Amino acid sequence: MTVAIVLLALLGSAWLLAVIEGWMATGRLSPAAPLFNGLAHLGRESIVPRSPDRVFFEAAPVLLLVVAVLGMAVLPLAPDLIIADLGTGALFINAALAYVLVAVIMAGWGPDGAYAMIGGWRFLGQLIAYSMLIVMPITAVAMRAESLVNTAIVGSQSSLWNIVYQPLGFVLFFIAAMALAFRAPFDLPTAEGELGGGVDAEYTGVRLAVLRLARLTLVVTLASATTVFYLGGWHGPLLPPWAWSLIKTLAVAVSMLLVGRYLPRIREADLMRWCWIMGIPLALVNIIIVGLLILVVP
Amino acid sequence: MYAQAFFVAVFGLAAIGFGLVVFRTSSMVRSALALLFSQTAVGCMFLAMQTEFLGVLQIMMMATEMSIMAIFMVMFMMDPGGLGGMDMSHQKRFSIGAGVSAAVVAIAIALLSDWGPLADQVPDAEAQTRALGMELLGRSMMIFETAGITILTAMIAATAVAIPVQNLASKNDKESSE
Amino acid sequence: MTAVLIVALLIGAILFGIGIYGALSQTNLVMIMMGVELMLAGAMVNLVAFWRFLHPEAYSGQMFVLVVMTVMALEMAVGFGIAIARFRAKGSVEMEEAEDLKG
Amino acid sequence: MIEVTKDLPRSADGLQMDWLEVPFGPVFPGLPGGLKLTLTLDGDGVTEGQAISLVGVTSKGDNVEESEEMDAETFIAYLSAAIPLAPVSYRLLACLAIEQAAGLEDDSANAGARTGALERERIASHLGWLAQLGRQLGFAWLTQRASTLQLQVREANRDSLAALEPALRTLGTRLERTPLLKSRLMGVGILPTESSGLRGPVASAANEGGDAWARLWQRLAEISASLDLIKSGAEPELPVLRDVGDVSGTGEATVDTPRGEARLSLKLERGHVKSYELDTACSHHIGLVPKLVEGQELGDALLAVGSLDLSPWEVTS
Repeated sequence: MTVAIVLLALLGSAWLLAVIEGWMATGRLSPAAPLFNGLAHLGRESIVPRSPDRVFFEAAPVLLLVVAVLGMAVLPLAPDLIIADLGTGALFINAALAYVLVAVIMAGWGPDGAYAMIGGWRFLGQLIAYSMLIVMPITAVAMRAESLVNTAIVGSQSSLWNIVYQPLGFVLFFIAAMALAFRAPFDLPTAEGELGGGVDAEYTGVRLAVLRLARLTLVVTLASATTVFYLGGWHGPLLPPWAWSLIKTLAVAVSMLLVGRYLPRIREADLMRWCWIMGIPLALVNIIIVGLLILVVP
Repeated sequence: MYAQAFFVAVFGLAAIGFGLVVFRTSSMVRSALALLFSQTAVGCMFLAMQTEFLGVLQIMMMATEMSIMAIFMVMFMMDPGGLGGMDMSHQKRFSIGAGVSAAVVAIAIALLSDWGPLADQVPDAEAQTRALGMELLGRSMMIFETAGITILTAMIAATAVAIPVQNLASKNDKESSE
Repeated sequence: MTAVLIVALLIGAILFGIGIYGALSQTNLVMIMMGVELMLAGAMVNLVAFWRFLHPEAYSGQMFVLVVMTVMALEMAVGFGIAIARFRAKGSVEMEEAEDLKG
Repeated sequence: MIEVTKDLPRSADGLQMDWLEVPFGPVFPGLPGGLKLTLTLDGDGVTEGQAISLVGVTSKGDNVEESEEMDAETFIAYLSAAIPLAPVSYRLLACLAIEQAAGLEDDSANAGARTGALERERIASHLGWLAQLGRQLGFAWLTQRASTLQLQVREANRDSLAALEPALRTLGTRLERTPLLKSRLMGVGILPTESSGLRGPVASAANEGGDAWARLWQRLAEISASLDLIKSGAEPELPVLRDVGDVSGTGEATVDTPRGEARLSLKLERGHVKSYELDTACSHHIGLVPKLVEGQELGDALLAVGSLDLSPWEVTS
């Protein structure tokens, strides 16, 4: 039952995101468009490139989708609305999201195309930049909660949300999450103007539909993680817990999409430089500040 | 208990299967990703053996490590796509002998030893994580810190070795030190 | 319980054997490192099994696994550093072509 | 393996790797359609590259008459249709050249309207370039904004241009305030002043640093200047050829098109264009591409090519 509810919430959020994305791009609010687009993809011919690594080519979109769903499985929507409240939930989400890289590399290598391959390996470089900024802010969050259990992490924010308690960590995590979801301005692996779609370029038909869905789901999962780690999860007045979770998740996801619209794509070298020269020291400072706060403030 | 044995065996077989694929496929990226899935299966075995923290950590670390492995494979192999069907191995018989005998010895020891009374219960994941943390920052702190320093040293050393040499003299030095 | 321990140990042993085979039979430095990784994985399986079934109260067992993971990362970092340097100098990381390293 | 790698080219980092020759275009989201860029890629870096146009106009027409009847009007229509990215400029160019060949005096009555049309096209063309830049950078807002404005400007009269003026002028402020944009464009595609064959905005930007950032600002400044010109000048009107009759003669004209100066010299025989010679800015700029992309990262190389605002239609062959 819980599984069904969470999956439905995930799918619904992905659909809403697709509607909002379409709205931002075309200025028309058409709730049925994602559905029709998806169906159209199913109807279209699914072209396979000339000499693909078939296993990777077929597996990559599915793996991406599975990873996004697995990440969502350990995030609570409400105190008891969680598929698996693991003892190491905050670590598990890292583990699941690490496979986004694997999926992108597979999608890049599989079709045997230059654009896709460059896109896939670009994402490896991007990982070197963002991965520390995912892990380190979560460390600080877990420090405050004194637990890796995600429900305990939300519980620790009942009086004060982490976005106030550790704003630095929130900013770093938000940026890193966008880089992880390879949304603009971090869409180096799929850069439309540079690689003509990159890892997406060779996918058509059903596979493209799965890939699109997987990418939207990934955004929802990351937004949900941001909500759980920094925005107090289900906490909020009046409305029921699950509603708060969904509202916050959608707000974060939409802001991720919005930020990308107003920024040009970042250079890979710049991303790497800023992440390592500024991001990681800042993340360490964040850990130290949180540690001091925990010790000083009872 | 049977369930545990079942899952350990299934993930173990997956690990072995992918481990074999590593050296049997000619495509280098496949080889690296097969190793990744082998390591992931090992991580799942940890989970099946109720060692959640280590299992999740293994699964997480290996994704990145093996992807980096994959790009180095593509860089440094003659035939990364495996389309040429080159044979990239030597001293095959000796290697098989060594591998089999090592495995047989280890299996024999595993089978013949008296393992004594075994523990039925372990603490749950949360308690384990807490206890491991206490261990890391208590009795084993020295080891933990040493490991950290070693990683830092290795990072610096690897970078120093990998960046291009500036002049011929230092290049010769490095070659001889290798 | 013994059955699970034995199964885990068998799998560890076989992984170790495959690792040895790979490390000895491959000619490419990167492939050799893969063999080493598999050997370490086999060792880790054993360590976890021992911790779980023999000494669940001693967390230095888990600590040991963490150290092995560190060693894996170290091996990768240093190995790739050497591979890059060697490839830059010689254009190859094949062991057959590394005669100059013979003492 | 030594045998395999010893002949491979060495990258900048000293590792011998396989290089890929990858085509970009003629239909590529980040480049103007019709332009084919062939880049040799070393991973994410470009080691060499060259650009050709697949749709260029012919620079020289000798004995045009033989193939088809080319009276003055047809020639004007032909030239402006051949260059769909700047039809008005080339229409004007053809008109001027033919009028000069016919020995007509400069027409002060029409000059204002013609300048207005030219400047309006300049604004529209630069807006189109901005939209292209946005597409290349994945900067959706810029693409949307610039292409909407471009559509409105193209057919606008003075009043509607005046209504659009605030939007056009704030575009610059807005871009200046966009984070990451400056660091993305600064130092990309540097063309020093002494580079040969620079014309138009690319030439003016060479004095300001000569990178893509300078070219962006040069184009924005030109949009502003054109707005001022139109405001003080006459209502923009499409250039129409004055009655030249069945005259003969030779004429030469120069028009500062949005992409730089274009020259046309032609020979008129009894009101028919006998031969012509066209010299456009883009045919010079396209030759700069190999030097611009060499040794750059892929994204920077494409940006550098994009910042030239190459119109493959204007590349003469």
